[in-house]
Amino acid sequence: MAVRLFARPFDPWALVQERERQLPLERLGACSVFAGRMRDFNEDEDVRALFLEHYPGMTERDLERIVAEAETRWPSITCEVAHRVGAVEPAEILVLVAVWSAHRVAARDACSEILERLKHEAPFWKRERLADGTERWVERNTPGQ
Amino acid sequence: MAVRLFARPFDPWALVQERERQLPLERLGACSVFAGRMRDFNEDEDVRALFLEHYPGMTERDLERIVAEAETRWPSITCEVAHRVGAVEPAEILVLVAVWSAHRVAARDACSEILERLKHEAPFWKRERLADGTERWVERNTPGQ
Amino acid sequence: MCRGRQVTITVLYFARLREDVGRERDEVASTGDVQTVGDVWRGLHGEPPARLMAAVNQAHARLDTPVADGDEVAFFPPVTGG
Amino acid sequence: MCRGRQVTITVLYFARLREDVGRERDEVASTGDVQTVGDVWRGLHGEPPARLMAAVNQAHARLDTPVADGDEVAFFPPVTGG
Repeated sequence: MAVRLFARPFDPWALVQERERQLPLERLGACSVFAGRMRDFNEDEDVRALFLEHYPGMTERDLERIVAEAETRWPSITCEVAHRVGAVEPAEILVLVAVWSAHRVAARDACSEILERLKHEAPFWKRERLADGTERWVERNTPGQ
Repeated sequence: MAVRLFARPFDPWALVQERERQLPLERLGACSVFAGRMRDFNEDEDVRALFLEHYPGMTERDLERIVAEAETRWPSITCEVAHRVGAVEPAEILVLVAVWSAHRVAARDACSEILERLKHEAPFWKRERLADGTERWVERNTPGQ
Repeated sequence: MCRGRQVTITVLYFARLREDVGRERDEVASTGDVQTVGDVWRGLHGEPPARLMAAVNQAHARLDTPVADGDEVAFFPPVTGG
Repeated sequence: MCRGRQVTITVLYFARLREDVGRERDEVASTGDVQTVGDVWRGLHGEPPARLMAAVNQAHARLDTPVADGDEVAFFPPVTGG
């Protein structure tokens, strides 16, 4: 398991490449990845910037708990989770969830489950800055299931 | 849409990076990727090498059809599909399916659907070479749903 | 059962809730009637708002989760990461 | 309805089926009774095996898919890509 927070933009695919150099890929035939980036729109409004608040300490613990629970449910998986915090610009990376497994069903289902739990449980809060300069807190995530 | 066959190993994450340089990522907030690699075991046997036969012409057409049908079902998606052909060694990449969308559900569901249809419809056939030097055709894929 | 005890609790607020409360933390010292997360909120702010989320010592909690001396209790609105 | 026509069809075999048949292609010339994919197979090899897959002009087909002069008909076992 690896869980990381980044205060600066990161390249999700470079993170996956770096992690794969340490993995026995001849046994992990399946890799499912989700990468989420900041869109420049939300609920029909132009969004110019985002601030991602988090709860230092709890956020890391909670991500580790979510990944550990997935590793209990799908014992064969290996996971990499990364999330941005702080000021984010459109098109920049927000979240990466990568799951390796011997078989594709476990990789796919665990990747989806970790992402959904992260979005509904982990302590992150988005504040958007709109085109007219006003700011607003995002009230809820869109449903994923 | 982009569909490619490779007779040599390719780096799936470099392909995704390359494609993203041409995409409006500020509108495509979600990216789901599946990367499949050759395992060194199958049905409890050590597998030393794989030969991936295909049907030149039809294979490309069939992958394009599968992607086009996904783009009809999920109109907002952008796809990249790549597949190996020929001689493959353990841990080398076999297949890449990457799907970008504004929303995570479309990206995830389309990625899964394209992968399953590719595995059950596209004309590829695996012949395995085992530890004792014998070869065998893989008779069927494992179920994915 | 714990009435009479001296209880000191650190209270943290996040995101929109921090702006609504107007500060990012409180220190609560009580000699008895603060036994749950809900008691902590009510002692400071009255009735809890709908969809209030909470944590005790950085683990998710509910309004009826017990609190003890030295705990860190956090209050926040629904999360929106990912 | 097409009986009496001259029909020339290219037949391709893939994977295990190519090894079973012992060659990678056939050319079929018929003056009439080859009207479907199934007819092509039966004229060459008798009863079709279970789980036989086929294509006509590089599109998936079934045993009852019609064939026409100049078609490329392919036979193969279940696919195992990905």
